[in-house]
Amino acid sequence: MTVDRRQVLDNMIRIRVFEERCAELYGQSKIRGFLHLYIGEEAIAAAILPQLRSTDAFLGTYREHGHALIRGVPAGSIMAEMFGKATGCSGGRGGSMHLFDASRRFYGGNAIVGGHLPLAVGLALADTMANRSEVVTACFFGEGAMAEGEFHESINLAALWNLPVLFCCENNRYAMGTSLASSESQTDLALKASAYGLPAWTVDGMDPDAVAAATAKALTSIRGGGGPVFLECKTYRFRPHSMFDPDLYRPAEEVEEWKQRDPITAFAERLTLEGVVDADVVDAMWDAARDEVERAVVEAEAAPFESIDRLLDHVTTQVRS
Amino acid sequence: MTVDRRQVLDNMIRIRVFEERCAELYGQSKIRGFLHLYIGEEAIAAAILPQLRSTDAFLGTYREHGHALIRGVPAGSIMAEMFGKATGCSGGRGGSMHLFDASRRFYGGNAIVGGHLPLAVGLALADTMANRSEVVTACFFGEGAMAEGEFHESINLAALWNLPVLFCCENNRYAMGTSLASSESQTDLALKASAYGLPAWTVDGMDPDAVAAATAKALTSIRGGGGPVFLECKTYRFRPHSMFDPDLYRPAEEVEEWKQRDPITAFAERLTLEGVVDADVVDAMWDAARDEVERAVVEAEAAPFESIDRLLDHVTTQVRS
Amino acid sequence: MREGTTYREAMRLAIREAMIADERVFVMGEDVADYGGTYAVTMGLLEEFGPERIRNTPLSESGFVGAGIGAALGGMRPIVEIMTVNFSLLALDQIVNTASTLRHMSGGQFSVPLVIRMTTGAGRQLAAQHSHSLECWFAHVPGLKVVAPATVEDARWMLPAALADPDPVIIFEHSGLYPMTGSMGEGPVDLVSAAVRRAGSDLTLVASAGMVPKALAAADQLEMEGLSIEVIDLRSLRPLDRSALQRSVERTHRALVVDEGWRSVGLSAEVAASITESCFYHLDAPVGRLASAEVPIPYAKHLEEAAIPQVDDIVAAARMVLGGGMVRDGGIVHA
Amino acid sequence: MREGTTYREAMRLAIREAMIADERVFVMGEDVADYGGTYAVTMGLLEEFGPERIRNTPLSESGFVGAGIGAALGGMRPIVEIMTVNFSLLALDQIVNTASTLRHMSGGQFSVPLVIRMTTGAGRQLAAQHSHSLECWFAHVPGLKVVAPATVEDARWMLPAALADPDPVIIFEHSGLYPMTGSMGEGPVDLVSAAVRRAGSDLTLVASAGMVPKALAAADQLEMEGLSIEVIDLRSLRPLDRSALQRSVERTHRALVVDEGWRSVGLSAEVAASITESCFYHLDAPVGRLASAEVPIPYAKHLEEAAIPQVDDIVAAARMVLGGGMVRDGGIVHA
Ligand SMILES: Cc1ncc(C[n+]2csc(CCOP(=O)(O)OP(=O)(O)O)c2C)c(N)n1
Ligand SMILES: Cc1ncc(C[n+]2csc(CCOP(=O)(O)OP(=O)(O)O)c2C)c(N)n1
Ligand SMILES: [Mg+2]
Ligand SMILES: [Mg+2]
Repeated sequence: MTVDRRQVLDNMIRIRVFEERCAELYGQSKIRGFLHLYIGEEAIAAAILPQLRSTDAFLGTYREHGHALIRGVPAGSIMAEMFGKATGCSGGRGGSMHLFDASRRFYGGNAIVGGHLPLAVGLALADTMANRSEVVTACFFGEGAMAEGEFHESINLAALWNLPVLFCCENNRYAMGTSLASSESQTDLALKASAYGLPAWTVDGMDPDAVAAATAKALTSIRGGGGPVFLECKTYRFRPHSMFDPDLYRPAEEVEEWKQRDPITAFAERLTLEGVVDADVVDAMWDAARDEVERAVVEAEAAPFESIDRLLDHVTTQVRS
Repeated sequence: MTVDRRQVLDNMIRIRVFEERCAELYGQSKIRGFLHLYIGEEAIAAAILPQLRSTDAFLGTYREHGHALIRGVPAGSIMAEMFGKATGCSGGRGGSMHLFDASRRFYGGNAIVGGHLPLAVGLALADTMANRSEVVTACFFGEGAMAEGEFHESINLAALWNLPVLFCCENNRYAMGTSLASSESQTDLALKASAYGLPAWTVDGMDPDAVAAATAKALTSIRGGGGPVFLECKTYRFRPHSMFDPDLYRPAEEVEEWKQRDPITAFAERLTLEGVVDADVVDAMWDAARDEVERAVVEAEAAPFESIDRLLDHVTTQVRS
Repeated sequence: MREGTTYREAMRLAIREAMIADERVFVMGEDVADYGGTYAVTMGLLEEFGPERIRNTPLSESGFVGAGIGAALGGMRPIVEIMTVNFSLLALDQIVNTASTLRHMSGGQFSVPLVIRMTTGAGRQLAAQHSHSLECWFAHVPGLKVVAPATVEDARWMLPAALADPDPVIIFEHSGLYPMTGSMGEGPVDLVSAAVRRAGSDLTLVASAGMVPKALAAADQLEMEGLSIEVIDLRSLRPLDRSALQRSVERTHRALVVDEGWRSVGLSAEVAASITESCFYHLDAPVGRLASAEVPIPYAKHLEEAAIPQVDDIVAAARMVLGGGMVRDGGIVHA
Repeated sequence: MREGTTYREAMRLAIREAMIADERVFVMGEDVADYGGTYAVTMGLLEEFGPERIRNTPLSESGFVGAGIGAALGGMRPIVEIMTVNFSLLALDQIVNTASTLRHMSGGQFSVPLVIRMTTGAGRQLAAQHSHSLECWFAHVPGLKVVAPATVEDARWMLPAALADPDPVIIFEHSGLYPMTGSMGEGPVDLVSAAVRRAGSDLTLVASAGMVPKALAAADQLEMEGLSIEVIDLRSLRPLDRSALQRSVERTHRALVVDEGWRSVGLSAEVAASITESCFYHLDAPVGRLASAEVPIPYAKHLEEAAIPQVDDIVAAARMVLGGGMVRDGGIVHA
């Protein structure tokens, strides 16, 4: 599958605009709880998600607004969720860390680091056992998750059973304030993953073209029955871990250096140089993204809160009468 | 450190005789609960444990009679433990799977597969932080444990913090009825371990000389501050997993083939050929081992049961008055 | 000819029937295949259904329980076997943080139709790490359903009911009950109601799983003293059938709860509290609790037996409640 | 000048003092170092004690908790920080199968002088996977000691007592209490007794951790109606100070237990059962239980607040108990 590079740029812009607005809304107490921004890392979701089919399954972490958006969850329903509204994509129960959309095979939004990896194995197992051919389960996680036992158990199961899983590691170099080097005895993550006997590659996660190309190769292999693939995307988060993080653990210069490599700026320049877009097109993208987000905010504002009478709904399937 | 090869042979014989008697005693209901025999795997404990110092720490699995014996726990107190007697090395509370001996830094006997690996990391950390130099923590586990998340987390911690741990994998090819190939996507276990960035070697676990040599090298490196080493010893258990196992999952011929490689027979032959021992010496070893075990049985038989009034002892440190 | 089936066979029959009826059903766990299951429940099923559907897993409790959740989300009907509740401690993140929360967190979009079977209980001299009775932990968690078959009939029929349920159901099989024989009955059974296993009018004895046969034996013994004991088998630990307890105690005015788990903050506390709440003005004595001594289960046979409620202990505790007294707090040390 | 210290600062001071006093003491956990601790409890300690003793760990709860047990066995006095009780589900095997059993299984040869600190509680819109109150699970397990500081004084002094204890001690810090200010007192404090935080004669309100300030606020409100409410802070969840509860309820004849955990098979059940056992013939009404609604904690603020006992709910439930009625079973839905 070839990706539409203009669409990839547009995807990145949409995520950026959406999340910058989220940060503002957090400041205004419209959004509460934990809020983890993806700003700086957009190239990954923007280049991978368009290559997934609607029949594929997708799982993300608590840093998943961007993924939800590109997977097609309407901005308004994501925003409503973060406002805690009944019309949110999780009925107001989940918030920022737990966006879900069954109609898009989007299985969340998980706030336990590594906790969704076994689910990915199971979803791929179900697809395999039900002979749903060429279906892939894509599972995104941070490099911090790789130290967890659940990573080890899951990737072994997937490789052992040759399951169609794309393991996508978003290596932004920190797990909260813990650097990769203080977390993993082996910092070459693709090498580490390859010890499980599956193809494992590293790409520059700031470069959407590189991410898209590696993904295309991985998906072809997985869809063809080649079993799971591990893809490390090297990236960086420009913002603190969450809105609570004082960001004391990394030098300001390091953050600045990485910001110089802003994937949106760089990719827009590249596409402009190549004549794929021009300044007007890019401006229009920003404008459209702002429109989309403002409409989402208006929608979220206007949406109703869930009735407290329904507090006990959705615990088990039987709804209270 | 050089090992005394005669002692290694003697060690193997002592374990074998002890455990064959255990099997009989199980048949007579003197020993109950789970009983996991090490028969066939003796070369490993016999060649490694003599190289440990009394200051080193040791941790084993539920298949640890041999290890306890060679570590120096008196046969009588192990036997009494399995008889459930008050004089047992765990006061009758532990049984076969939970032999302990604080005076010998023998930290058990653990019945949760992989559960003792984090303890090994912690013990080595304590030795390091307390500047007890040249002290090693030796931790034995089966190949089945390597699929557990606790393995992954522990070996990463040990390698990351450069701790003095000898990870000794007793790869007997089965975890209960599950073969290595149906458990690990990567069946080359040393390769798998090396991905954590520590030295990882494989040796023939049926050959005490090979085990001893690799161990000596590993211990020198660890004591010298080189960090943890992973040692895979390829072996085979001649008996079913436990006394409950119908042993349906492996062909009888496979078991027979391995029995042809009985480490005791082979090593006795080698030492005889090399003139290190002769038939009389070997016979005397068997006799002495039988004596030792019979004395242990008599001692265990004669020992008292714990009073039921002391049921609640040892739950927390405060003893009931 | 249905008499004489064992609890183990009933369980196996239930699995087999479910697998024949619905190809989405499969079994996954450690040594369920070639080994035939640690407790031989799945013995023979590999030959019939093959390794895809009788699926052996590596030792990775968190991984394969989570994979079961994922497979359930993906449309399958997995039966995940955790060898024993002791090892489920490695999988609790998946069970509590994922299986029990997904429906709610997603605003009702996702069901997790997963069945987890595991053995529980002590009594076989397996010592502290292999003898837990932690049903109470699971019974605490909203989003889970928790059942404990204590009869051959429930061993036969709870599984199909669990598989038909759209939510995660945990089935606790007591390892001591596998050889027990009895009638399988005709089914179906529900997963929510308690059962009166023996009617009586002087005292309500509440038990579950491995304690049910002991409670029945104690009731027989007390009958010889002219006492009429009602025995209630909880069957479902979540939800608890509180009205069945209430109905019984309103008649008998006295209750004793027997639990193989530890006493403090365990199942017996909830049953006692619930009965007291609903029957306070009917009670002639405080609800008694007889639970395991608060000690990691020791290996030695006499110590293990002393730690776990035995028939004689139940008889003694019942007499205490009938005398209006309080069953001694803390572990009972047996004569 | 000791007034006005926060619970967070008190905790930090306690850690710092312990580390100065005993070089065997060290802190280990996720982001305790450069980040300063998720809740900023260890902020600044890295600079003072260095990375060996303020030891950052990878994300591997089972691994580093087990390493803490091992280090304790090896003679150190580790303070292991698990960020929140939610993640402790990944470490329960180590805590329950190892830390709590080692002493017993070894016939008393080994102690595990380990302190585990973790935060608990909801109230910050962190949703279902970050809002558990699972203290009751730990309080069920023999071999563990479990405490929950609800005051600045206990935040300051429970840690040294825990470090002096030869057995594993779990300290539950309520995340909502960190900014609370108060007096640290002079210490020491014990780890076994409950404290009467407010004397009264009409009703005993029992609470722990984050529910203590709410219970006190409710008591103040009820006082304006002329009702005299005694508030007991459990402090220690294992062992429970059953005699303190008994002494109070023998005087007040009525009790209400307030718990942030779920109701069924939770801490409130044990407290209610225990009080009923010891005070049955003194009680004028069934012991009331007010606990969180049986639902994974939802994100939306109004739903989360509705799920957790609030001051008004406590007031209403207290009136109910004082009227001799039963506090409604199951989750309370707030007006
Ligand atoms: C099991 C678990 N432990 C700890 C946490 C707290 N926590 C939340 S995010 C995070 C860092 C994760 O880092 P990484 O996997 O690299 O993802 P990133 O946030 O960098 O995208 C931590 C420690 C958690 N949510 N789950
Ligand atoms: C966590 C856990 N899961 C399952 C078991 C049951 N069990 C006991 S031994 C064993 C096999 C372990 O195999 P391996 O590690 O290879 O050691 P071996 O028995 O071959 O020496 C299993 C599955 C257990 N004790 N602990
Ligand atoms: Mg990261
Ligand atoms: Mg093995």
